[in-house]
Amino acid sequence: MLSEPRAMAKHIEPGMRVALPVDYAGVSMAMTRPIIEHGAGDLDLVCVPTGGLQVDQLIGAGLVRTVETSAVSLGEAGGAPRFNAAVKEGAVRLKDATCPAIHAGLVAAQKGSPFMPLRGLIGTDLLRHRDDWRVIDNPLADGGDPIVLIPAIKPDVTIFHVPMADRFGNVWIGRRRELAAMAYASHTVFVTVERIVEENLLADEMSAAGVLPALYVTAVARAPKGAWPYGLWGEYPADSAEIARYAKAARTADGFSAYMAQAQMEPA
Amino acid sequence: MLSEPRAMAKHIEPGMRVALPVDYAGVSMAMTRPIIEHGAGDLDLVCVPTGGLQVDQLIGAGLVRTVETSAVSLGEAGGAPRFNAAVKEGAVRLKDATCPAIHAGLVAAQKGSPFMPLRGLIGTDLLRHRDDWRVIDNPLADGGDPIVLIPAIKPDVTIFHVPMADRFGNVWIGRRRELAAMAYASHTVFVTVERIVEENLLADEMSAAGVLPALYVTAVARAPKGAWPYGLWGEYPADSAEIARYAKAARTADGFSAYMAQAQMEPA
Amino acid sequence: MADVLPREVLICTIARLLDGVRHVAVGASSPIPAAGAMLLRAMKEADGTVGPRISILGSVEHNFFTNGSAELFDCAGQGRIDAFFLGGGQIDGLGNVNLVGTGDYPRSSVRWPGSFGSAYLYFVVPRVILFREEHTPRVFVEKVDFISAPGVSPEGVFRSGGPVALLTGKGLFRFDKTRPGFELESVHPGHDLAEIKQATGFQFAHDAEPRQTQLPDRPTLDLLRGRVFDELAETYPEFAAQMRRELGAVDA
Amino acid sequence: MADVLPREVLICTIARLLDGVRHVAVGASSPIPAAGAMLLRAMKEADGTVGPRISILGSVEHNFFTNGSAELFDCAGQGRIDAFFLGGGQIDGLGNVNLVGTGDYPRSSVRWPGSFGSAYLYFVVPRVILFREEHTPRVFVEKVDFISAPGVSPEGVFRSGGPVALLTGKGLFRFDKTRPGFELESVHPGHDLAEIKQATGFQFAHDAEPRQTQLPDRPTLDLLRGRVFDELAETYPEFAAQMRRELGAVDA
Repeated sequence: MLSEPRAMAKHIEPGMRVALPVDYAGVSMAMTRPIIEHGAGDLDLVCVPTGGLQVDQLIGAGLVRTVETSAVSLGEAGGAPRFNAAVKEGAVRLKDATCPAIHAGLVAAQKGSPFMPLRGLIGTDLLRHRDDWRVIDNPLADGGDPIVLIPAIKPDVTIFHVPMADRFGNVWIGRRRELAAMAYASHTVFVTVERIVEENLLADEMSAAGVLPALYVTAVARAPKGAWPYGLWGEYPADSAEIARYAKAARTADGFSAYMAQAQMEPA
Repeated sequence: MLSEPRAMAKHIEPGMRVALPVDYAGVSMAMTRPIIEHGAGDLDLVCVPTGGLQVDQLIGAGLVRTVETSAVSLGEAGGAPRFNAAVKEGAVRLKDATCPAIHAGLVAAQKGSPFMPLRGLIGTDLLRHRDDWRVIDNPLADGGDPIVLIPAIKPDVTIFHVPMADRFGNVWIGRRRELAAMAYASHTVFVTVERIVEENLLADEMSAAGVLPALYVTAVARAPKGAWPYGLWGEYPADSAEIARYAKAARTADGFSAYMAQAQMEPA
Repeated sequence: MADVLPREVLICTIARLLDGVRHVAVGASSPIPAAGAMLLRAMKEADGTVGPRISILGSVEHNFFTNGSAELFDCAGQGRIDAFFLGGGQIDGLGNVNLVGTGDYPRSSVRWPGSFGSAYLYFVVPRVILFREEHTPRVFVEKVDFISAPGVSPEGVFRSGGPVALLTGKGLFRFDKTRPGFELESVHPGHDLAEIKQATGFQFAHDAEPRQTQLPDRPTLDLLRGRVFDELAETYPEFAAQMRRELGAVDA
Repeated sequence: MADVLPREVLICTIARLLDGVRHVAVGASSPIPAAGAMLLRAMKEADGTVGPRISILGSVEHNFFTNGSAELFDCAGQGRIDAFFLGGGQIDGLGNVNLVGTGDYPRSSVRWPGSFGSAYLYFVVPRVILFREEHTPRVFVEKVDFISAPGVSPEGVFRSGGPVALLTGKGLFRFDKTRPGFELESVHPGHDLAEIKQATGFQFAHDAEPRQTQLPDRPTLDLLRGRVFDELAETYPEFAAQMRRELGAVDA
C-alpha cells in the first residue's frame, strides 16, 4: 500500500485515461515530474472539472493526447501557456465540457450506470462538438423535452494529494468529495499525502466522515508540500509568485523546458 | 432555526411525501409521537432505503397512504406488525422498491435531473408493479440493451436524528451521507439532535467533512436520546428489549394503541 | 469426524465457495456467511497469502464504507464486490428469489420485509450464494409467488452477476445458468437424496448416488473454533456463544 | 456625488439587481459581484431584515458546501441558487456567451480557459447577471464565435434560468427574452449613448435620451466604504486595498 511517487508513476501506461483534480482540491504536483520522467504518452486527461499547472506541464512535456475539461487556466496568473499553444497547433484533441457534465460522467461510473442525464447544454457549441454526448427526448415526460445523456467516465488512473492517510491506506479527503467520486469511478488510484498517521482513520466517527476508504486506494506515498506551488486546504496557501514565474517562463517551449529542467522541485 | 419537535411536526400537512432514514442511520423517534399527535394523514412515506419502527407506528396510527420502500421490518424483533396488517387489509398502497432504486431517485432530485438510470430490475415483479419506472433501450449502446429509468424522488419533508448541530443550523451527519442525499432532494428538512454545540461546525475542516450545511436545514430541535429505542451511531446502542416489547404489543391494533398511549416516551 | 456440528459444515462449505474472492459483503444478520468469509480469510492468512476483504453491513468493526447506505450498491456496480449472499422466503428451480410475500401481490397473505437490494445485487455481483438453512417444500418451490430477483435473464440484459450455488441445511447445489437450473453437488452428513427430493419443490439434476459434502480437516476446524469464533464474537456475540455451547455439549 | 468611484457605481447597481434573492453564488475572482452581494446583505440587515446567503467559490470563509465541487451545480439544479454572474470573452446581442475562444474551434486563434459551469448554470439559475467591465466591440459582438451558453432556448427546452441584465463599465442593459435582446436601461456617469453605441457590436433597444444609472445615497455609500470593504478584505484583500487607495486619492 505504501509507495513513493516514482514507483507509482511507473504504473502509468501510454494511452491511459488519467483523472486530475481542480487546483484547489488537492493536486499532486509531487507526481508531475515523476510522470514526465517516466514518459508514458498519449494520455487522455480528465480534469475534474478544470485543469491548471499540472495539466499544462503534462501537455508541455508532450504526454497528452486529449484533454476533457471545463477549463484550463493558471487562475490569477492567466492562461495556461502550453495548453493554449497546443490548442493553436492542434497538438491536443479537445473535449470541451462543462463542470457538471464531468461530475455527471463520474457519478455514472460510480453508480455502475452507462450514463447520467444532465439539464442545460442544449444549443451550446460544446454539445455540437461532443459526439459522445447524446440528446434524447425525456422518456418520463409527455414528449418534447430534450435532455442530454453524458456517458460514464471511467478513468484508468486518478491522482491527487491530501493532508493525510493512515497505515492501512485510508485517505482523509475532508469535504473535497470530488476526490472520492474520482476514486470510485477509477480502476487505479494513486494518492500523495503530507503525512502518514498511526491511528486508523476509520476508527473514529469524526475522522471517518472525511475518509476515502483503502478499498478504493491503490497506493499512497508521502510527499510533504506535495501540492506546491498549489496550496492545500487546511495546510498551506498557494505560492502565487511561483505560479506566476511558471506562467512567464512557459510562454515559449524553450522557456518551459528550462523551467522544468530546474532542480528545484520543492519549495526552499 | 432552533425549534422543538412539536413545533416542527405542525408543518407536516396531509398528503405530503415524507422521507425517513433506515433504522441504523439516525431515526428521529422523538418526532414520531408529535407527528401522530398533530395527525396530518394521507402521508406518502419514502423509506431510505428501508423502514422499521417509525414507519410501523405511523402506519398503525392511520396516517399513511403509500409506502415506497425496499423493506419494512423490526430487524431481530421480526416483521413489522402494523405494516404487515395494513398490507393484508390493503390499507396502504405499496411502492415496493429495491435499495439502489430509492437512492437513485434521490440522486436524480439532488442533481436536478428528471431521472437516473439503474441496472438490474429487469424481469422482477417489482418493475412489473411500478408504472412510474420506465424501461428504455440504452441510447448509448448499439441497441438491445434495456435499462430502467427511476424518476426523481422529491420529498416534501425529510426527518432524521443525529448527534449534533451547531447554533447556525449546520448538522453533523458523519459518514451517514444518505441523510445529506435526502436533504438535498427535499423541500423541507427537520432534524432532531442529541445536543447543540457552540462552535461553528463548518469552521474546522475535520468536523466540516461530516456536516450537512444549514443551507439545506429548515429547523433543528434538541431531543436527547431522540433515536430511542433505536440506537445512534457513535452514541448509544439500540434497546432491543424495548423494540421486542413493541413488536409483541403491536401484533393487534388494540395492543398497538395501548403501547402508544403509554406515557413513557423516553428511556427511564 | 462425528464431532463436526452441522453449522460447522455450512461454514466450511461457504469458505470453499468463496475461495478466490477479493471482497465479500455480508448482511447484518448473517452470522454463518460471515463466519465462512472469516474462516477463508484465516485460512489464507495461515497460508501466508491475502484473504478477502469482508464488509459486514451494519457492523462498525467491519464497516469500510463512508458514503452512507448507497455505497454498498455503488461498490457492487463498480465491480468491487465479488460475492454476496441471498436468502429468500421462496426460492425456485430457476434461481428466482422471493423476499416480498406469498399469495396475490400486493395483498400478500404472508408479507415478508421486502426485496432489499436483491433486485440489483443479484445482477451485478458475480458470485451470489443462495443460503437458506430451512430446507422444506415451503421454501424451495416450483415457482415463486413474486420475483424479487430473477435467477437468469434473457440475452441482452446487462448481467455481470447471478447465483452460483444454493446451500441449505441438507445439501449443496450448483447453479447451471445454461440449462438453467440447480444440480445437487453434495449431501450433508445425516441426510440423503430421497429426503432432499422430498423436501424440494423444484426439479434438480443429481447423480444417482450423490457424494457427501466435504468435511473440514483438523487444522481448518481448529482455526474455526479458535480465531474465527473469536472474531465472530465481536459482531455476532450470541451466535458465537451458542456455537461454543453446542461444541461444549459435543465434547462432554 | 462626484466622489463616487465608477466601481462603486457598479457595486451599488449589482446590489440593486440582486434585491430579493435568497442565495447568490459568486465566482472565486469576482470581487465586484461579491461586493454587490455583501452590500445588499448589509443594507438588508441595516433595515432589520434578512440579507441573502452568499456563497463565494474557492473561499474558505464563505464556503457553505461540504460535498466537493459538484455541490454548487447540484444546489443550482435543486433551485437553491437564485443569482449568479457570468462574464465572457464575447457576449452577443442574443445573450450568448463565449468563454472558449475566437476563430475556428477547436484551433482557436485566441483560446480562453473554457466554459466552466456556464453551459449548465445559465439554464437553471433564475437571475444570471452578465458582468463585464470592458465595454468594447471586441467583447460585445454581433455573434459569438462559440456558444458556451446560449441566452435563450427554443420552446420545450427545460430552462428555469437565464440572463436578466448586462452590466458593463459604461452602462446597464436589461435582457428581454421575449424579443429577445438587450435594452439599455441606464448610462453610468461620464458616458453617453453615442459612446455606448460605438462600443457595442450588437443592436440594442434604447430610449432617445437614456437616463443616468442611479447613484448610491449617503447611507449606502457609508455602508459600502465601512462594513462591506471590511468584509471584502477577508476574501479579496488586494481589491479592497485598491478601492481604499482610490478613495484616499479622491478625498485628498
